[in-house]
Amino acid sequence: MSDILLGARNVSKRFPGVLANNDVSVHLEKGRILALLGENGAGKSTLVNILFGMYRPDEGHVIIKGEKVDLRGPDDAISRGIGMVHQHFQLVPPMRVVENIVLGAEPIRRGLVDIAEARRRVVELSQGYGLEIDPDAVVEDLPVGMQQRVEILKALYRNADVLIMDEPTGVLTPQEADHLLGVLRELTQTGLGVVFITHKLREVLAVADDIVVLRNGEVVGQTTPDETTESGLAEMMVGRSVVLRVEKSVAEPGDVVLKVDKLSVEDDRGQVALNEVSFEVREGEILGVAGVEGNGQRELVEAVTGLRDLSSGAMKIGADEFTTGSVRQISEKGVAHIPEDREKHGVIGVYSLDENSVLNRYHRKPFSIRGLLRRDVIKRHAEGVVEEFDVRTPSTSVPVSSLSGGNKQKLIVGREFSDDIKLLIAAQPTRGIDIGAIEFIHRRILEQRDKGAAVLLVSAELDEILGLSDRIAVLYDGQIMDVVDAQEANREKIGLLMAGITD
Amino acid sequence: MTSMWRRFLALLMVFGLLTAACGSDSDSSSSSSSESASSSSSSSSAEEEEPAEEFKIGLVTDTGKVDDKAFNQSAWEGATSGAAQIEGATTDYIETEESKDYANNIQLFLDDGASVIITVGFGLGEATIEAAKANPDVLFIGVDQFQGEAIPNLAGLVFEEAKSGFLAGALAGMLTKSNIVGAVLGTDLVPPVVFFKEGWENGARYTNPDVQTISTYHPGGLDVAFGDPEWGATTARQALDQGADIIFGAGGATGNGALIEVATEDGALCVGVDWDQWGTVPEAHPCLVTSAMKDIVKGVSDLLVAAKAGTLTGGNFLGDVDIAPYHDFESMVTDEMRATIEEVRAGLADGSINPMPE
Amino acid sequence: MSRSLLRTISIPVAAVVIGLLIGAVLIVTQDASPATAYKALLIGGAGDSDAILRTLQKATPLIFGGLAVAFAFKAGMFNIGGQGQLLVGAVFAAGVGFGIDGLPMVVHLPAALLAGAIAGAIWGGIAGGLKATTGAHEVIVTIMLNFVAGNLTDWLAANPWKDNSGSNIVARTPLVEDSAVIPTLGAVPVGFLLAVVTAAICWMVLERTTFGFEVKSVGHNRHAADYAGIRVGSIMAMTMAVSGLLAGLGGAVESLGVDGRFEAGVNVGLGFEGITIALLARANPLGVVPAALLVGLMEAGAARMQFKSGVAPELIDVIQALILFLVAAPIILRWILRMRHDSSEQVQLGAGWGKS
Amino acid sequence: MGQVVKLQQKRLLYMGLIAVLVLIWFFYRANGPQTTAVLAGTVRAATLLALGAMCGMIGERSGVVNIGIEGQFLLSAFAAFTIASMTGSLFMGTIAGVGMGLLMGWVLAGMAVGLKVDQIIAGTVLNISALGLTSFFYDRSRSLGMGKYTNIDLGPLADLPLVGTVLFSRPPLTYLTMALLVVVHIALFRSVWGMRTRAIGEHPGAADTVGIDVIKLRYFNVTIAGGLAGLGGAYLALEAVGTFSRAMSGGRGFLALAVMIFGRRTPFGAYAAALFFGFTTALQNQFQLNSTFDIPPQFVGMLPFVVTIVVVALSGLIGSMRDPAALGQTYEKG
Repeated sequence: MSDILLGARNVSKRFPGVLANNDVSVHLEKGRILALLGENGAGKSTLVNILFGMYRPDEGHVIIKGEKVDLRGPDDAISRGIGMVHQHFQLVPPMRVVENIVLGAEPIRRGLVDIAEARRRVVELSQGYGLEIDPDAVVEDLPVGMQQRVEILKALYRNADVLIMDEPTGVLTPQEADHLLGVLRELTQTGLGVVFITHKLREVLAVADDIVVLRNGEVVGQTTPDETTESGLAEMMVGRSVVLRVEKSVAEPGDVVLKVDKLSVEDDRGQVALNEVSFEVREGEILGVAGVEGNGQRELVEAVTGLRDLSSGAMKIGADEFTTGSVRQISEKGVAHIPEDREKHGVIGVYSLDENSVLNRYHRKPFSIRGLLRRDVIKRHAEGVVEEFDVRTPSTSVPVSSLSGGNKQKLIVGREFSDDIKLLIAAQPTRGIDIGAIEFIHRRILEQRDKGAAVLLVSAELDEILGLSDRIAVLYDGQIMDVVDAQEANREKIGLLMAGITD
Repeated sequence: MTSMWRRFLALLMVFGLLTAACGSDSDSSSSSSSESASSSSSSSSAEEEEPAEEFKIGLVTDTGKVDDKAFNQSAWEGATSGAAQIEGATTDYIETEESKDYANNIQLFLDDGASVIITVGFGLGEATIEAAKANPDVLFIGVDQFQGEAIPNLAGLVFEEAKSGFLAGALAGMLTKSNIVGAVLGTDLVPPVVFFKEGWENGARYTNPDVQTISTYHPGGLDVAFGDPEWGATTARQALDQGADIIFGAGGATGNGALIEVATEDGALCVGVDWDQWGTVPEAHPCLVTSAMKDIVKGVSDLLVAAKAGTLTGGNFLGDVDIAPYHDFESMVTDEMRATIEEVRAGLADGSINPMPE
Repeated sequence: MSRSLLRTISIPVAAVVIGLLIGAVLIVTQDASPATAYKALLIGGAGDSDAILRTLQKATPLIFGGLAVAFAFKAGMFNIGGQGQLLVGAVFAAGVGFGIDGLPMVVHLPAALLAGAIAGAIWGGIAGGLKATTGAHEVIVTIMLNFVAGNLTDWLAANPWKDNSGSNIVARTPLVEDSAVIPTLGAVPVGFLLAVVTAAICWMVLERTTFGFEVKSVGHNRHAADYAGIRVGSIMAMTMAVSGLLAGLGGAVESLGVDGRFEAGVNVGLGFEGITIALLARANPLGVVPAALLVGLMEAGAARMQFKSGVAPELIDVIQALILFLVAAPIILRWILRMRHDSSEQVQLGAGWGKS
Repeated sequence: MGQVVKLQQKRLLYMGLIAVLVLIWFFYRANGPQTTAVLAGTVRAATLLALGAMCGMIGERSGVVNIGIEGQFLLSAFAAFTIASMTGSLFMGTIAGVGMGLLMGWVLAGMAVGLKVDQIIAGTVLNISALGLTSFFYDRSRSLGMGKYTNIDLGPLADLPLVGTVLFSRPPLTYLTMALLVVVHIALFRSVWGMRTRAIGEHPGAADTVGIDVIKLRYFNVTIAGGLAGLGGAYLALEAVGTFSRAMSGGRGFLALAVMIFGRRTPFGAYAAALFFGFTTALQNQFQLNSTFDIPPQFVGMLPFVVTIVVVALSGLIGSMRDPAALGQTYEKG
């Protein structure tokens, strides 16, 4: 008991309509790494937010250093030595590294922030732990890996005894991820405890001392890496045996559908995001684009779908050439687009399923004639999509915001697949949805390929890329490092390319 | 749902009760309160013993308030002072919120059986003419309303602002030491302001050929030109900073802002407008040497007495224009200056001096 | 359906009732009787056919102004420039109204209305176009354009288009030709009917057309609209132009139907009241009509209220502010009325000066 | 990379500053009194805009848009005037003005932060309420018997040519405003409060995770900022004008917003922008005083507003300015 650095005892937490945590108990001991494993929606985030004082448990309590505590907020948790690195970095982008690290616990001299002292402490800390960083760099100019380092330093600056890492490797190359796992391992040597949240089985087995698996808000298993295997963990996570590999036939590529030639694009801040990228996608094949996020994938998808202007180069869809972006012209060529951020781009939350089912087709017959919408036709269409793509909803008249992430995604996929498509651009098509929905969407994408569509699949999940693609292009720093055949690809090879290393 | 509606109904009932409770005596209170609005200022006190035939005087302001320290207020004071000379007279006013309501507000007095209706400002000119034509039994007095064709029951009280401005300018021309006089004005969209300005500049040049006149109109639209004292003050200061030592502030709150600003400058003088602003802008006492007046109070009061006597005829009545007393600055105005002013006054009266040549 | 309708109107109705109650307290502080005052207000606004005519006349520009603001709301934009758009609409409608003669009414009146509408559309379109091309925030630009429009229309009325007939010294245009005057049917001005029809058309456009779908999509989620192939910039520019058109039409109806001409300074503040109306109507074009009627009635009756009870007409402004406050913050009313939460209650503009 | 741009911008700034000073010297040699008058008018017109801009800036830096500055000016001017005339003390009036500003700031915070009313609507409510309340309660018989704040000469500095009149012979609230520019600058960019304020405007979630109470800080900031607008109202009634009149703020609260944006939400930038707009006003007055052009005043009067539109459009095009990321958004925990 007294060795427990951080723990939850019989914790339950309810949200309207959901029991997010049900009688959950976990504990972390000094110098150990506890992995919390579970699908999206299994209750990991809720549990972590309770441990960090963001939520209050409805029942049960949190234990810190062997004592029952009633956390009043994150500041309370921080002052008790809990540090957290959030999945979405909690950094203020236009502020400097040193300011971000000391924010909320600033050294003060004569009433003002003592930046010199802050800088001194940050340098001392970063050297002490071997986490080198330029304290005066502006955070938004830093690569993602460095931003994560700032987050870790932020926790260490506050004398954290426990580091909670929420999905820390999603934004890293496999090599960077391995490095991070090494860093965490080293940190535990100094007595630090780490809570490591992930849905990646491989990492769990590689780094954890203890493993807790959550499903539907409950603890469904406690184990250690020695006692289990990847498939064992997967079964615990999902509650049934799962096929980890997607079954697929051999591709039969046809004519070139999408041809991208020396394409250059700028990002929102006017920096070069894609630098003379060239590739092509053929009928009946899936070209996977791998890479650590932020290396130009988003800009690539936006350029190809017409959301972003090209700064130079050309692209051809079928026989038509495009140089300036026009979403509508491109989509009229039979291009479907599953957007990366479904809340931001894919749906309009206050709109009904009806309206969302024609979000980018409302202007066409039969949904409207001479500028007038035909509500009845739209409704029938929506009902068809809901039926065919198994969207769980009480009615098509309810606002889409009431659906779960997986159902929203199925609606989007259904909408995009309801036409004959020549080219499918799928960006992170399974992000943040449950395994059942993932399998469903994967099957549908393969179906489209087999029907002869060309598919450009962009994903940060290397497993997804490796599982679905026929060929794999790796983006690094706005350039394609290489395009490899899926048969010749493996995790290590792609990982090196993702880090920008070529032989 | 039900609990919500219960609450809602309760609220409605509270409101209804309130209405009912006060409503029982609503008729009496309506008349008494309308009287209370007027009795405070009317003459009802003195000759109440003999309830002679009622002589209701109604006043409709231009957009603005009856205590605006400007022409609405002077017309109102004229109405009350006229009423004081008339047995059984009552006065009441309506403040116009929006210029589209002129006709409606006149109609309210007509419905109330008013004997005389005073409308203030040239903006009401048209509405007044229409009402006068439609109601030949009621007398109308239109302040600042020039009558193109005479209507028997409508008297237009008009003023030659240029003469008033000329007199003030003539005094300023003699008082200035720097030979620079400034004017901070409402807007050139309103002709009386232009007349004041032209008269002021010509008057100053009449007594002082070397004088430099610097004048500025408010640059904004009609909706802000008379209500921007900050601009008036800043502009007055700008004129002072480049040597002006007498400033004429003409344009409602905008002009008043100028006067108050000049008051903070040692040795500088200011000139008010419309009526003796000594009484309305006490903040300007340190500088207020005089005001370019048009005597609306006397004009309205005289016309009311004439109306009661049955001698009021249609057409235009020229009200008095003059400059106000010098108050604290009596000693500053020398006998020589006074003589010149008298000379100018006479010249303006007999037409030998034209305040606005061209 | 009726249930949701009840819910929709319960907030504004409650706001009005509470606003009037607080107004009653203010009346008491002025040593007057609320019953007398409100009775006079009601009679002044709806007591006879003249009063009703006045109320409808007052409500007409409020409907147009409210529609202008509400329409822009739908695309997530805030048109605070109704005043300027109304002024240019009023002056150009009057310009066509008096400047051309010899046309039959069926040509002249629509032409004059159109002139006002187009002037308003251009004035609003400037703000929308700048927003779409440079990211200049429409709130700042429309505020500035209000000042510019005030000066411009004053100058037109005082100089090139001034009425030089007779003894006129006022900065105003000549009366419009009879063929450009909007008639009145009994107690109902045709301009009011036009406003009601316009409100219905606005509703139709927003709910039943692809353009309306695009406008609302931009308003709800600009990024998703972009993804759906909607040209967000041009929709924003067009929305502001439509918004300006509505306000300009309001000005045109005012010149052609109420004043008979354009006169400097007589339309002060009319454009701003559209904001109150739109919020009271929760940005619903159909709700704009009753909201405008309510405010129009209060304004039409204010003078009688002062006449009968001595209460200053500014009380109406205070009550309006109170109602606006209560409608904008429905949580206060919910707390008072113990109503359940309804997320659709809050009007959100997605504020900020952002360019995205 | 960003450093180079910054250096270039700095160099440009200094060059511009020197050019302006040279121009001023040139004009001063040509016509001393007029140059002095125009510049003094410039500084004077800038004071209110600077106070309003600082109010808006503190709000926006913390993520809250405030378009109610106009109403805050007006109601604070009313309170300042009323109390000053009742007590006979300008100081008490100033305190009352600031107090009313704080109160209105708190109300705005209550609506926009607490009740999560759309921020633009909340500001509009303030504006409309202020106009109605001041008209309804204004008692015209009041006046400031003791006069308004007058100039205080700063010793021998006030006798210097040009700058003596323009900068060192000013009334007290103007000096206070200049001092506040420095104070707000230091507070915003050097103090703990400023760092946290900027953080909650950019990324309230991040601030929350390090234990900063976003809601509380926004409440505090919007309220304090209201105090600055309240000082602006007191300045308007007790120093600039010396009385109260209906709608006397005349749209300056909105101009202050434009000034704030043009000044990139920094106190000195805003002051520079305020001086620029003050200059356009003083210049158009001077054109009229000198009868320089024979253009109707209506057209000269458009100058400041047209310039604002051009500037706002241009600064959007150049893309030099970026809004705080969380501007206009309500913050919900978790």
